[in-house]
Amino acid sequence: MNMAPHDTLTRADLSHLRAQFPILSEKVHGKPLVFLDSAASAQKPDVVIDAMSTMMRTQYANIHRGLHWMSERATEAYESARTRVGEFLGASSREEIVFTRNSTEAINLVAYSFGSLLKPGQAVLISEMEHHANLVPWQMLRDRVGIELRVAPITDTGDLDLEAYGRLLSDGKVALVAITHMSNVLGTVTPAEQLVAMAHDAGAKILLDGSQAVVHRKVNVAELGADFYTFTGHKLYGPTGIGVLWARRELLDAMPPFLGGGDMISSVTFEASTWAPVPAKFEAGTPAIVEAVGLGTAIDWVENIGFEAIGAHEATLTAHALKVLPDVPGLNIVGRPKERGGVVSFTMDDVHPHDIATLLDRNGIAVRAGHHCAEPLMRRLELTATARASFGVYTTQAEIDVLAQTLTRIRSFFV
Amino acid sequence: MNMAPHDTLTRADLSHLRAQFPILSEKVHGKPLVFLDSAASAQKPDVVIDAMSTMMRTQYANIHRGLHWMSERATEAYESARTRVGEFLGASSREEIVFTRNSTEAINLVAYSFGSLLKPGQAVLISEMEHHANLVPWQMLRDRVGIELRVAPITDTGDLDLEAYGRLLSDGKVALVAITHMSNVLGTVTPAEQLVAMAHDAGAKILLDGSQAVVHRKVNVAELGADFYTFTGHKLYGPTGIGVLWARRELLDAMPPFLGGGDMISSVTFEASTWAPVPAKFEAGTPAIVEAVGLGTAIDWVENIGFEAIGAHEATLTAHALKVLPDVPGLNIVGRPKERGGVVSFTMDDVHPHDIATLLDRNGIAVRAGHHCAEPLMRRLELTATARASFGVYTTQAEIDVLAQTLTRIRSFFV
Amino acid sequence: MLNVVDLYGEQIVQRARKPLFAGVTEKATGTAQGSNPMCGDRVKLSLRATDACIAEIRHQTRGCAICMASADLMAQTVVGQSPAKALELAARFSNMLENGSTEEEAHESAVLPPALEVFLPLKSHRSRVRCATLPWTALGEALTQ
Amino acid sequence: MLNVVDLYGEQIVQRARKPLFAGVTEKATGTAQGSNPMCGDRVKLSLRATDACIAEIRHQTRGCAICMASADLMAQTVVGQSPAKALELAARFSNMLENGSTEEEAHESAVLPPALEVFLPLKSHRSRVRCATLPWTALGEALTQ
Ligand SMILES: Cc1ncc(COP(=O)(O)O)c(C=O)c1O
Ligand SMILES: Cc1ncc(COP(=O)(O)O)c(C=O)c1O
Repeated sequence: MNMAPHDTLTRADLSHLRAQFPILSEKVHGKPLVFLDSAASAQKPDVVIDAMSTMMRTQYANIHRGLHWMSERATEAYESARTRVGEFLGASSREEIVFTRNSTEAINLVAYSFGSLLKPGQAVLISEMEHHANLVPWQMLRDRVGIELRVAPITDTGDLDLEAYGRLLSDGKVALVAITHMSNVLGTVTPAEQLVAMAHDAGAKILLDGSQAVVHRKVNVAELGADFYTFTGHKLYGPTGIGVLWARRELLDAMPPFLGGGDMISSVTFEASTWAPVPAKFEAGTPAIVEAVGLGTAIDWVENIGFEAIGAHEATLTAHALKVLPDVPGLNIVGRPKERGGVVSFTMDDVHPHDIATLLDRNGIAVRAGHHCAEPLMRRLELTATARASFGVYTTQAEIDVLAQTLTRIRSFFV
Repeated sequence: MNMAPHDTLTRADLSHLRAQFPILSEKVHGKPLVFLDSAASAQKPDVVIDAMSTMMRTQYANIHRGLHWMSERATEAYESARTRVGEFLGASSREEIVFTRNSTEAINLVAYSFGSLLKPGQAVLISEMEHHANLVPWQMLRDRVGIELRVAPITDTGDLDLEAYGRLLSDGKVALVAITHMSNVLGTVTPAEQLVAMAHDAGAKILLDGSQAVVHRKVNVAELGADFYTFTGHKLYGPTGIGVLWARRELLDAMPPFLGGGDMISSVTFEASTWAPVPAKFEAGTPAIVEAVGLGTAIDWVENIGFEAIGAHEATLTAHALKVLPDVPGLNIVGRPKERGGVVSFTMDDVHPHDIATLLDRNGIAVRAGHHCAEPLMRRLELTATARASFGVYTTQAEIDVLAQTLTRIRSFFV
Repeated sequence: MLNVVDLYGEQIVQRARKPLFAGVTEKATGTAQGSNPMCGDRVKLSLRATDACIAEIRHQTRGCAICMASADLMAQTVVGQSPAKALELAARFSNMLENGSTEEEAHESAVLPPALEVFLPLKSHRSRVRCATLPWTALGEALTQ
Repeated sequence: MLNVVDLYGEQIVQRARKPLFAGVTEKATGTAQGSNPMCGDRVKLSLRATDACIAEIRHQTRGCAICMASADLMAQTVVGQSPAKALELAARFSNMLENGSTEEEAHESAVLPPALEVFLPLKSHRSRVRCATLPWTALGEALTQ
């Protein structure tokens, strides 16, 4: 990939870009794959796959503590992935980056470790549109520690209800806000700076679940002013098995470790152990070495395209989808938030989302259908399921047109 | 790899086998790589690397809940890796296999989840030769829950002291024994069946840390009679980022979940959630999909060679090492256990293990030096560090000879 | 052209649109509710049966076409049969969809009423199998109360 | 032939074998202990100093050759220097080994006493850098008590 960053992706850029994703030339049920399920997990460009293979073929060993060449090279590769992630998020130091398996583990780490510092009488505030990953860990914390779990409602357009958010913060009992930076169902991009400022005014720390957001826009944790930020490698064109927790250094320093084992200790006796400095304190055992290196490569790849170009491309796609999909008879777009990323949920009268997904699949088109790991949000929307099309940097307008045409045929098949 | 299982590896088998590990033809400091650090992490055969690449190139999507072809194929691949692991361990059902990041996380999962069912007055019994991964989580549990942590001593040969083990079990307070199946420092293979029987007689459950053992011998959890068994993919010629917890179904059923998030729930409201059946209950969020598939491939590869052949090969190597290394002036073998796997720790008079490792590395030979994440064992041995050579299925006698010769030169350089 | 293959056959689409056995059984001897929290499919069954015969069976289904049609074709299949026979069919139906790997194998191994064969193509859409088996799971419950 | 390159030069091996500054300083004004739990290296330092001058400095080191030689060459380098100068050397030494990527760069950027240049090859063995800097960390502590 030697495309210079510029503002939007030309047709030539796009086909150059698509050529880097081997899977996009696969056929499904005899039809060309139209992959509109990137919000669940993105496809991987050649460079990421190659970086992982090359490491395993030429420079692999366990990291840290190894005094030999292979181990030193692997350690360097792993640690420089950490540096890349730190730069990517605008962290003030690379030590603020903790590698986890995924976003889910990153949030659970905070719920266990930071959560163990909370006391009954304190509260954690989430929102009505959270992914289960940013909901269930807080329920489990509530049941473990006896804190209160508060839920900020959303408006009918699918935006966070800021007034209610403010009210829920006002008694000063909220110790931590944990809210998504972008909804995986509605596409809503939440007003993160404002949420941070209001949380801090109320004396609360704030975690932003960036699993969807980092894919679509430049995130800078320093500018956001957040306290915790999480994301997951596989949605950012990177490997499975690797995720990221960013947290302010002083919070990481104050938090007790989460998992115990090798590499997270400073010294161990049977009586007691002392902990290694962060981030090692939070990375017990052999990490996902090759996957971290793959994620570093994915970030290089994404930044080489540039978020101006990615953002512009995805905004064009989303606008196009919001223009053509409502022309499909019986189709209803779910959520009309003020600011949104490349995710569009919809339902169709007389056709269940599962039937939509299966029939689209029969025509080569991959979308997701169900509750999208956001059951409480579904209940709020009075739906049991939606179909969801989500876009990646490789998605084309033509693919969205094929989606709309096929949906029209599916609908006429059923009524 | 189309080698039929047979009893030992011929020279031709071995060179065929080595040819499948691209990294083994790399040079280090201008010398051919002699990789004697497999106990820290094994190298990966072509088939494993290719299985991962191929999946990312042709059949990748997020798993579960996806109704489209790519997702169904990926789910199938992931779930059939689970089936393979279940067969590999002799589990009574595939649902008893939980994928984790590594052994460390598997043990922590038990410490958090099973551990939360323990009460002050109960005890966990470990041994003096545990890896930190099977020690620190129990210390943390002790400090969280108020249980007692007991430590079974080892004998001077590096075997578990069975009499003391029996005594420590005798008051019936031990709820869980957690002991290694093979020491990563001494090579000791513990008498697992006996440990299991004694634990059960005393009313305790037993976890075996199989991180080292599964690499060297056929393990069958049903025959062992154990309650929990853990291992880690990267030592078994598989990828990083994937590990395994096996546990009896009824234990998994009784244990509360560890991490909360997507895929581990049956239904979620803001008030409460209900859990999915095992193993999903313990696999929150997007798992290491590609890595699980890589591990399945590694297991196929290992079983195709067969543990008779692997065991015989490694026994020959170990016997050879134990014959030639003591001829190196000033060299002391650490531990002379009754039964051992392909791991040999040693020290040299007048040369610190770190200097040994660095000088071996300068000559292309990778060994590990340090406390090997087993500080309390080092203290028991009255050492601060050892050097450790460990063997994989690709190791040759000639490599061990090169090690011995180079050690002799290093020693004469220092005295 | 829309590629629907044989998965959404005439029968399935018809029954999903206009179920013949929708509703509630009066004086029911057994009722059950099955639901799949993953997608929100829900089947409420009510039936009146003696040891010898299921005299009436009705369902209220909220779900996808597969689930709806399966509930309706199930009702049609088991009405008039003995509960024992119905339970046997339930087991055979699940077995047909969940095991065996090719449609051929399944055809051979399971002797099913021809009306239910419309679900065979589901075998290559494993993620949808539960949609079709849900009504049968509920039937098992309603009959063994 | 044993490939030792320049990492274990004459100086390092000699000093590791026969340190010239081993022992304990009488009437010490500062003492410190540095240890690296990762490998068990341990340096005990004792020194007698005024604001103007480190009059005597001794170490008891248990560790690898690099650590031992570093402690000894450090003692030789700082004895007679002012504490301020010694602290500056400590910072420069760590900086030389921990930053910069080529030996050339390091040579240029840091003006170090030639006796300490024997440690430069460590730059390509990052995992061993701490062995060499440990005595200097202890020195910092002993001087700022
Ligand atoms: C005996 C033993 N237990 C546990 C572990 C931890 O394995 P991992 O780091 O993959 O979690 C190791 C490997 O270092 C080991 O040798
Ligand atoms: C908003 C949001 N949060 C969290 C997650 C969980 O990500 P992972 O499954 O990789 O942990 C997802 C992805 O499904 C998501 O969309």
